[in-house]
Amino acid sequence: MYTGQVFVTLKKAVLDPQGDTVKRSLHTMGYPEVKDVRVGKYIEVKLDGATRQEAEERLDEMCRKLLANPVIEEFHIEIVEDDQ
Amino acid sequence: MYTGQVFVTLKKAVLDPQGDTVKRSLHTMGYPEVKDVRVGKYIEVKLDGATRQEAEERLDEMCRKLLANPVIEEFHIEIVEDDQ
Amino acid sequence: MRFGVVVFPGSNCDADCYYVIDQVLKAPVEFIWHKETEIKGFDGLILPGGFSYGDYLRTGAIARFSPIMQSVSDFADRGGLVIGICNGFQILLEAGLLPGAMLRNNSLRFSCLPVNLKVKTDQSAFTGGFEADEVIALPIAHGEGNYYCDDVTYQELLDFDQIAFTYCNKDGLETPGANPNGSRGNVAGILNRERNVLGMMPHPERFSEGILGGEDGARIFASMLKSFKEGLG
Amino acid sequence: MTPRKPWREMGLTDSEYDMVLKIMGREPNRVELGLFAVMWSEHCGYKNSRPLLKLFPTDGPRVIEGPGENAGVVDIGDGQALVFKIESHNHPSAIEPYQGAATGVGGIVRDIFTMGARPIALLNSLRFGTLDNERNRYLVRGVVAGIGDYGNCLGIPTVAGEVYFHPSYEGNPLVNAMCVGLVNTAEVIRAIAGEVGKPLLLVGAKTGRDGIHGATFASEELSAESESRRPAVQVGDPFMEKLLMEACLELINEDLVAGMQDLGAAGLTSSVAETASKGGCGVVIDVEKVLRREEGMTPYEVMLSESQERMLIIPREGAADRIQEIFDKWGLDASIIGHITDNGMFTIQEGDQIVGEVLVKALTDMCPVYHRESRVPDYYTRARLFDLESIPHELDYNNTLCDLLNVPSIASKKWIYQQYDHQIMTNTVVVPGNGDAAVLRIKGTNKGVAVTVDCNSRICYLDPYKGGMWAVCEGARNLACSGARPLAITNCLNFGSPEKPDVYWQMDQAVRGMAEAARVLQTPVVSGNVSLYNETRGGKAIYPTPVVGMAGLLTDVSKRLEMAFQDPGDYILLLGEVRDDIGGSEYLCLAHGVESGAVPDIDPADEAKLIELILSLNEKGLLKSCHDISEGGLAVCLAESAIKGNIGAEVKLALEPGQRCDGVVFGEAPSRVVVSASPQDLDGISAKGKELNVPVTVIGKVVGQYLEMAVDDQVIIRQEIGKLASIWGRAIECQMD
Ligand SMILES: Nc1ncnc2c1ncn2[C@@H]1O[C@H](COP(=O)(O)OP(=O)(O)O)[C@@H](O)[C@H]1O
Ligand SMILES: [Mg+2]
Repeated sequence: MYTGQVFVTLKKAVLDPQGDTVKRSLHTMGYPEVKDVRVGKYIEVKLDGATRQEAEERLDEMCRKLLANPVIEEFHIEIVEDDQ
Repeated sequence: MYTGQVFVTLKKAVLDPQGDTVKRSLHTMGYPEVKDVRVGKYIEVKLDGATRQEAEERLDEMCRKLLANPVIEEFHIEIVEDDQ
Repeated sequence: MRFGVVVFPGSNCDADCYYVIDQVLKAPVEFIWHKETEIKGFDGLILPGGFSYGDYLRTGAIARFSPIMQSVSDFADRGGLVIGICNGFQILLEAGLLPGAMLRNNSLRFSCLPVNLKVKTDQSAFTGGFEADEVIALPIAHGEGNYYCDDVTYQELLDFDQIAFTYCNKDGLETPGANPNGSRGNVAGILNRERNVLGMMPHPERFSEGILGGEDGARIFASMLKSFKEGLG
Repeated sequence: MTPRKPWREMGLTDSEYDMVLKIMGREPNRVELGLFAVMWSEHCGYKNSRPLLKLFPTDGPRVIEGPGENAGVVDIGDGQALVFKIESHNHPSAIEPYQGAATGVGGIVRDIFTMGARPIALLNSLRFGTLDNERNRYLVRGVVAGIGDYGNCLGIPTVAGEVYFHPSYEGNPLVNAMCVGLVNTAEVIRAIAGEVGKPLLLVGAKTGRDGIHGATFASEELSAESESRRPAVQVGDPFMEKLLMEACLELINEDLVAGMQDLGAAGLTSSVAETASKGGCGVVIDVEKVLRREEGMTPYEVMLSESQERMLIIPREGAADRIQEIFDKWGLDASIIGHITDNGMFTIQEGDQIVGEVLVKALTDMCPVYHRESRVPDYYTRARLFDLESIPHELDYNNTLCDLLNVPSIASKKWIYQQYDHQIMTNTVVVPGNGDAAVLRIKGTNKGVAVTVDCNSRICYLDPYKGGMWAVCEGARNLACSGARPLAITNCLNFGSPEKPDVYWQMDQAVRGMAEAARVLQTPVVSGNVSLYNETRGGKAIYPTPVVGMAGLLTDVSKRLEMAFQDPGDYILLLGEVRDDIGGSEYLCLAHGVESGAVPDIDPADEAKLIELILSLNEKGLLKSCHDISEGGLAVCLAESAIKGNIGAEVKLALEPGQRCDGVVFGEAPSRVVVSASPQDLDGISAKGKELNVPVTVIGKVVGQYLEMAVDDQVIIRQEIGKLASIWGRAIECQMD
């Protein structure tokens, strides 16, 4: 069994209304040191696979098809093998 | 300048309808190997700080106050110093 | 002209669209369950609003993998008329039948209110019954209607006259204040290059009877009917 | 060392435990004790409120189903009925506003479609502390988003509601959700268990450890300790609910079910016990058959879980296969978890082993009932004796009007209702903000229904008896102002701890007042809910808040009324008396910092006459707008009609000897409405007023772009409508954004 960690973030060029709102709130809450906030997704996928590489390839495919939208998002995967 | 990576996940016992729905749809899309999906947030915060430790402490505070909802969520922080 | 209303799990404006076609337009209409793999005997498709698959992950992201979507795409390729309303628009974007993507409203809140729209083109089956630049009123109800596309795509939309509706004030000006969600160029609805697929965030089915506050919506469906009949003639 | 008393942790008292011992004839095990604890909680057992609920009139020619079912059912003719109920989700919303409010909506919607009805409208009644505090703003944001997102996703329009901000709700907000459904009278489903041997089907979400002991939790004051014992918060899944709703309605449509019961507070325990109790039978459940989300759940946890979006179904003979097909179509999991028996016992098995067995009736009918001690509180006596003449008469009317329009409880609620889809289903013909009640058309007929929720809790606090009447009268008046005849009531009794004599007195008085008004107005109570122990950390009870939800009928929906003034030259009339009472008004609180004084007199018989007058005038087509006088008094009422119509008004009033000017302008005496009408209809209106014995006074004209009010020929208010509109329209937005 593997655990895939998928990070989905908005592309640089895409405005992030949620991130901007969070930044503004942090400023009013007394955190002026915050320069930028971007809000993305963190998806944890538990999956079987013959090998780590296979699991990673399959997960990459899932990301390209479903988990991220290439028009606005980028993604990044990390995969670890779970202890038995 | 530091970049804080904040991972916000639902507590284990809390229902994740979004994750369940994504899992089901991955199954119908031909990924039966997926055993579990949990959807959380990935927040990137750029912030100033005198030291790495200070930045981390402040970010931790922000998470407890705003970025995560302690009633249903847990969070985890990683912080890196940006290159000049 | 025979209409089909595609029903995904979580669609919730399906019955409203059906009602308008059936009771206001008096045209034949049927529901099409998303697990169907064939679209036969229909001349126009409506992808209705709602929260297909709960809008989980991203709006429209999961629905676009429903079995029916391949046939919707084939139907559009054959030149069939397809209108996606609200969630239907989001599904068409995810499916790549229309360019761009949807972001959350810049208010971060769901917004339900009547808005003014400018009809940007009368050169389509959906807008043929309007004057170009006419100002009409329709309600919106969405949390993610903040239309995004990159510069190249936006220029193409302009160059090929693909923008069907924009948000405007009552004088027809496309001001930031008239934009309810932050969408690029105040875009409220777009056409594909072939002009037979329309996606729009406002709900024409909700303003199709005077008793509900407006009738401009019915004109969109009526345009479809008229253009279909002319196409046959 | 004191011996452990596990029943106390579960919320049972020592004497209740003794009753359990007597009923069982032995010591209950943990599972059995858990069943008693949740079923005997106030939330499920109504042990403190049952004697009071008996006071409500519950019968009437249109009542098909009164209290006792999942929701009340009222005949609206043509073989159709309305099904409605209101329910609280106060405590969960205080902890997790978004999910608390969302699951509150989910719960009430299930109550409606459990009856076989298609939900057609949602309403909500909300109370928060004041908006100057960030925690309260957080609660408002979360609750409103939670209500909106859930209803929006289900595709049920949220068409009406009320929101008040007052310090007494600090730390204990109120979130009451009401749902209205439409059903063919012949298809009403009752939660009755079928014959022996019939299977019980559990369908919908998988069971997890959510909200175990939620019912008990809802029946205690919030404290640091209760928060630490807090179970996993229930998360709503509106998508699942939508599938469940469509599937269940399909089952009913094909007549496949013998009985149906939603799982709400106390989960499987309460829904199984209530079904068996109503059917007068027994039941066996195997907890192993319950599909789970989490591993290692004990029978106790399975029985008490409050996981959302689940239903219990008893299929008709031979319908099992078709039912399975329908669930498959909607992608829902279902499993047979047990069956009906004839021994009257609630038997819980884990596989072959019996892990608990209790008499069904012990859980439902033998729940203790408490007649609590009642005492007239000192504040009440003081309020009645308060000398209102000590309040200065002089004031700046222009500023006061602007200040009143800026009070969040009075200001436009646009910021809130725009987050609710209020038009889906294409029936909403009077949308939020435009009328005193929302009006929905009924497709395929000429009919319309009007719905509203109301409660003025300041009035209820100062005088709970009058306050109870007030809420009922205001609800009925709001319906009439939309052109609808009031039919029936649902209610949610939100109070503090009934164990406090002052609070119990408030409950008792309020219920008596509501019951009396409901009797006079012939609007029986067909359903409701009770939420007690609403107290803040300091142990202070909230203002008594008996929220009244009401539904009314328009036989001709084209005759619906809104509040906006229409055409220049129309006359403005006051139906009801010119009164000057200021006791308990928003004006008194805002301008003088006083929440006291004798509450204005109220007589439901006057209200009944007023309603008859409005309805008969409207029937003849004589009214162009109608709006009742409530918070902020006549001035605010006029301002709202003017703002909505975007047109001014000139109003002239004359004081009777001894009347206070501020009271006439800002007083909130009940049973009064402001209407506008064409000049040629004045005589007809006056004549009808005489006939029905309701005072009718022409007070002004619709004209220009200013609201101008003159009293005894002196202009005291002159304000541009655009300015008033911007104050009133932006007051909440300004504080929230
Ligand atoms: N204040 C009230 N007025 C009238 N009926 C009430 C009131 N409170 C509860 N009831 C009735 O008592 C019954 C049980 O209510 P409740 O436990 O809330 O039902 P459910 O378990 O379906 O949520 C219902 O029929 C409800 O209408
Ligand atoms: Mg129920």
